[in-house]
Amino acid sequence: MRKMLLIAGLAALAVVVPTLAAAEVPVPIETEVIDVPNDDGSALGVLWFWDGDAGLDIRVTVEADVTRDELDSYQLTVDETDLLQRAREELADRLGPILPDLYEATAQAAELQLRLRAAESEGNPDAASIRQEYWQQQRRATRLGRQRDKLWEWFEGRLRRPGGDYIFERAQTFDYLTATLDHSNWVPLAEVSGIGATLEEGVITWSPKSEAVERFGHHPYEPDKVYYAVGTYRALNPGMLSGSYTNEPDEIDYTAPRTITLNLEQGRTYNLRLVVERMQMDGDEWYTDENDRPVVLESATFDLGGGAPRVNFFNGAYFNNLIFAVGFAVIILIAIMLARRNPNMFIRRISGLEAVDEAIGRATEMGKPVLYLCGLDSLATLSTLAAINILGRVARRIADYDSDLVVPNRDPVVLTVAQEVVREAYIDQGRPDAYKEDNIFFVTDDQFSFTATTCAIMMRERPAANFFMGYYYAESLLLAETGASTGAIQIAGTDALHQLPFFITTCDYTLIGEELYAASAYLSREPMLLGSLKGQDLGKALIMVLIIIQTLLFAIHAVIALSNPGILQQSWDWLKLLVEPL
Amino acid sequence: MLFFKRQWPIIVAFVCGIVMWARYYIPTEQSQTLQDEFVRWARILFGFAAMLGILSLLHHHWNKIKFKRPGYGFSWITLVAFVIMALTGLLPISWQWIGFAESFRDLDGPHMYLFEYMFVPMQATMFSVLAFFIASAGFRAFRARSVEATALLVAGCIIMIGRVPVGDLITSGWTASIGGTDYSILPFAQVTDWLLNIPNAAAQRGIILGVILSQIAIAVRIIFGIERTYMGGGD
Amino acid sequence: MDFVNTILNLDRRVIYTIVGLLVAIPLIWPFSLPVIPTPETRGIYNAMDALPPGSHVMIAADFDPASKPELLPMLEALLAHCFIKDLKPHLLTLWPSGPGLAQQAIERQAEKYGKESGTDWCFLGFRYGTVAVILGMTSSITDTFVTDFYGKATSSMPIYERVSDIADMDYLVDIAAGATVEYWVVYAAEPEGVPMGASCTAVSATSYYPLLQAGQITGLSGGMKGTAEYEVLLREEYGQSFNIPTGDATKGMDAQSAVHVFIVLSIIIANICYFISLRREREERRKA
Amino acid sequence: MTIGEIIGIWVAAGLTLMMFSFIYRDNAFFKLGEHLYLGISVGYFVNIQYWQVLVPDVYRAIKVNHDFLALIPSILGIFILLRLIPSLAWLSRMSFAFYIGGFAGLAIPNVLHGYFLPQLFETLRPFDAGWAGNLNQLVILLGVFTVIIFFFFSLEHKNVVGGISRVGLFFIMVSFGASFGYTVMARISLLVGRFQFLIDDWIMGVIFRQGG
Repeated sequence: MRKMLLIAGLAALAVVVPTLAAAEVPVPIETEVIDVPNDDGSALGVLWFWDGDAGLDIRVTVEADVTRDELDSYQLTVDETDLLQRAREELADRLGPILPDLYEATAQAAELQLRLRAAESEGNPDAASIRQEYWQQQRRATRLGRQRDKLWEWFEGRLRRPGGDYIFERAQTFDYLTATLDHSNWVPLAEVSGIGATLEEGVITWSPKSEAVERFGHHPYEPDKVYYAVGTYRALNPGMLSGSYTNEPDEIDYTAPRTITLNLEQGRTYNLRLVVERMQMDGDEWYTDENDRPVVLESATFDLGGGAPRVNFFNGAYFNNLIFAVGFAVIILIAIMLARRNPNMFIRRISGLEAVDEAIGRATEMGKPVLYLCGLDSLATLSTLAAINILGRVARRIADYDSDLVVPNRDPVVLTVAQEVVREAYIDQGRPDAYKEDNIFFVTDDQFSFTATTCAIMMRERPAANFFMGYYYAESLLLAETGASTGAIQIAGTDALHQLPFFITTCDYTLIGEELYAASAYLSREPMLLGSLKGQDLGKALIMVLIIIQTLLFAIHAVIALSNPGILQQSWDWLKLLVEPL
Repeated sequence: MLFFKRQWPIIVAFVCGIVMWARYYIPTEQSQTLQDEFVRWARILFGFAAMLGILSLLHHHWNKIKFKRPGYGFSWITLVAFVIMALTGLLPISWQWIGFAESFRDLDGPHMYLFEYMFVPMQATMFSVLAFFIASAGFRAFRARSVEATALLVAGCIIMIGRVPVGDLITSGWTASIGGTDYSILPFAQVTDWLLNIPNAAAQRGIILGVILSQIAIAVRIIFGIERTYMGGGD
Repeated sequence: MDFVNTILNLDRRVIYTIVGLLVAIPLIWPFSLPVIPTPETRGIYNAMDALPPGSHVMIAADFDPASKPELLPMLEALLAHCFIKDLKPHLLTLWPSGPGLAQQAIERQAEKYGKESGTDWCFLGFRYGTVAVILGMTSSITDTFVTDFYGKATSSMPIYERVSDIADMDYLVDIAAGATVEYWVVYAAEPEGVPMGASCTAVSATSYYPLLQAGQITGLSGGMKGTAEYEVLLREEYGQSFNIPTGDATKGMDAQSAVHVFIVLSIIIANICYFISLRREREERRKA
Repeated sequence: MTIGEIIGIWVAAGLTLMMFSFIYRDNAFFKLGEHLYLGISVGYFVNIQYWQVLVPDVYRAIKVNHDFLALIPSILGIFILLRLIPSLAWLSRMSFAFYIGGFAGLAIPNVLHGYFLPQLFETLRPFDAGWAGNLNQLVILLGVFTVIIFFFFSLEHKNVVGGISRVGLFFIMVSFGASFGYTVMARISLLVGRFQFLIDDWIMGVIFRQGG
């Protein structure tokens, strides 16, 4: 499937035509321009091969022939030009009195900061007064800066159209692009996706990030070939092209950027060429002249042919993801459906649940109460629901035995549900008389006060068994430790992974993570819980099968490795298609 | 009306869920915009959802005061603290007259002052109290009751020693020379590293794979309208 | 009462006092145990150190004052490392109570190394939504954080001239007190192919080892010890030339060690006593 | 040190001690501190909410960017707040359905791609790490397999399966032990942090006026 898509994405195959052959520059022996597969139609892939290694001194740039049609989408209407002009003038008028003050305050604050730092490191006694002055200037600068920002906000609000179109930016892009195309219609394509690319003075240099090349994409027929994706080019500041560029802010406090990044247009055909240059070297680095620019010794250009970025409607790289996602979803939905028909699906015994009966039995023997907590979370948490389900079962056993069940609560909603469940359990067992509503009560909603009160109950009433089910936070330790010191049998069950260690060391039995859900599904027989548990089991079975296959292959490999060393690699290549995240 | 109360949210969840799921496999620009817009909306919604928590807490304390429930005096403290903290940040006035910086955003503004000298110490202390309780539980409750608890305690103690400088110190002197190479007799640091990188990573990976399956199960249940707890009770 | 019973029924207050003293004494009279960096922490340090000057690093300070001693020094060390190496940190937080500490840290470090907001660094502040925020930034940082923490429009900042989304970052670090590392890996680092490091509280350190194992994160710093290791690495290399004082986490390591030793000993002693008393009980029962 | 800082440190130290008083037992000072903390934190969140959400995402989007689509989530957001009024609470379901449903859809492919597949890939990768590395890889394979068996509910834990799941439980216990050790470490770090404040900033810095 993936291969098919890649083939479909292949756009053009060009024969190399060296237009300016120079002996010193390596000549690419084969080049191609393709549409990048699996992308949003914003990039072209360029691919070329040298005969051997090109060497460190070679600089490669991909350039595109950008036509003036591209300017159309940035052209301002007469009204818009007028609006921009007026907004600019008004902004300049209003900013005029502020800006000189602002620049002065900023400069002074910067200078004072330097003086302050010097004074502080010397231990100069003037430091305090300098600090005072510095803060004064800093505050003045902040205040003026805020006024300026407000004005800019006003300006932007006036020039922005719904949908994000900002006239100011569009006008600027138009100017930049016009100037750039006046200079030359061959524009360097920037941003080599997936590869650490930097653009300096219109030249791309790239260094593959770790594994990025491997991950990015491969040639459809020859997987070892890697292409470079080019999707954007930069329009240069007109001032930079004419040499008059300065970094100074203009009359409306705007510093014009050096470049503006533009996207290749979808569906438009671009002619590309490759510029190969040999640079003067300085050791392992390119030699740079006094203007900090590298020196080109030789150069040559090669036509690559044309190509149009085309949109793709399915990302083939995610095919395995789709298989897993749909597969799991279907399994879970079917399992829930089956559980609706047959609520007696098999779930293994949960050994913690057997300990429940033993603990209750002991409480009865000793004539002491049983304490049950549903956790500290609200009813929206899965483990709280599970705790309530288990509470029903515990209440039923206790109703049989005639001991007291004490349930302090932190959440008022959980409280009402807990009362309901316990009452029902007592009625079911034919003991409505033994139900004491006062024993299931609300304590307080704050974490540590709830804990303190519950601990006090444990110390005072000395229950023979404590149950901690549901979700717990840091208070788990306090509860379980106090319980252990009273000598009660303690059974805990939570999916709060960080609290589990404390329960395991202080309780006699602990339901770990998913065991709590399983126990709840086991007792409630609710199709949703049961089915989803079964569905997850099937997912786990799949993982286990994969692990077993891989282990067997490892064993086989170890035995027959000498006769056929490639066997593991082959099987892995096959499995990789399924599990490799691309 | 009942349709809007019951079925409509399920339809909304289904449509949103399926669309956001399917768009993952479609690489077009429009599909990306769709996700961006959803994500932006969700961000604003999250903001309001967080406000819900704040409002219900204030509501709770207000009620406590109104009906003079036990401990309502403390609720006054909460409300007054809230009002002061909120106003110091929201009021667009200059604070210089009481010696603060002009705006709350500055580090020496009144809002950040309260943050630094009240919020930070109280929140930081809240959980540090547990250090005392852990030490006392070490004496009173951490018992090797079963094989599992023993394994846990032993691993825990190795990590506790191996992950602080004292672990390197107490074992650095104890070496045995085998074939000319010095081997540490109690290489706490190495054992700790191994425990964390191999058995711990294996167990965590097993747990993670299970947790991911249950996350997917819940997501599927929500999308197909089987799981409805997020809707709350009522009709 | 004999020794065994004394231990088993030791008053809480005795233990509290011992713990209090074991923390306080090393802080007043430190004995400076050597902190030896682990490969996990080196994983973050080396990745950061290998970045060329001018690289962009995104640092998420997803913690609140409750984990201040463990993670705030880490944030400061990372920021200092960035400024020393001329990297450009983009700081943000996904925790509503995070901005206060992050603001303190970045302003302190920026002032020390004389770096400008908007050019050398950017403090984006906080937005609600965790996953929504991360996903938003994978498509555009300046659209997700329209303004930075100080209310300034990000789109006009020089620092965002060359970078637009997370894929343009050269390294990600999440300093997390909760489960945000997972979200950063799932929604940012993996799909965008950006290397990432994680610094977390000790509580959640163990759950991230599978990520480290699988190479999904380059390094992992757990709790105050990890932070101390980072401080030590930074000081070893740049301490002299940049006048970096001993970090708070490094200073705390003596007290940490002392209490750890006490707790481990107490567990061992208490368990021995527990088994002795169990045997005694059994013997008494046999006699009776 | 300014007067403000000195007062601040005294207040912070007082509050720290107030919170520590919980060690003795639950008392009025602790409750006072707890409620004060609650109020302060809620006041702080309201500010964050206002400056970091409402202003940039709603106010700025509409006023400056003329992006009127931002009104829809704002209305849905107000629906969420209606949960506090019982008769209108059902409106909030619309908003919850929107984002909970959407995130459920987002989560499935993303979690598979970012977490599930990489972890599975790493588990199944052929061994090529030398003798010790391969042995470790085997241990990991064994660990993952047995842990999954432990959490597998369709087979009774008897005989072979029982044995395997017990091995899995052992792996889990080692991992929990590690997490236990680390949790202890975390709590103590916090205590050390508080003592650093009390000793360095308060006692040494303010009471004895040493250092800075």
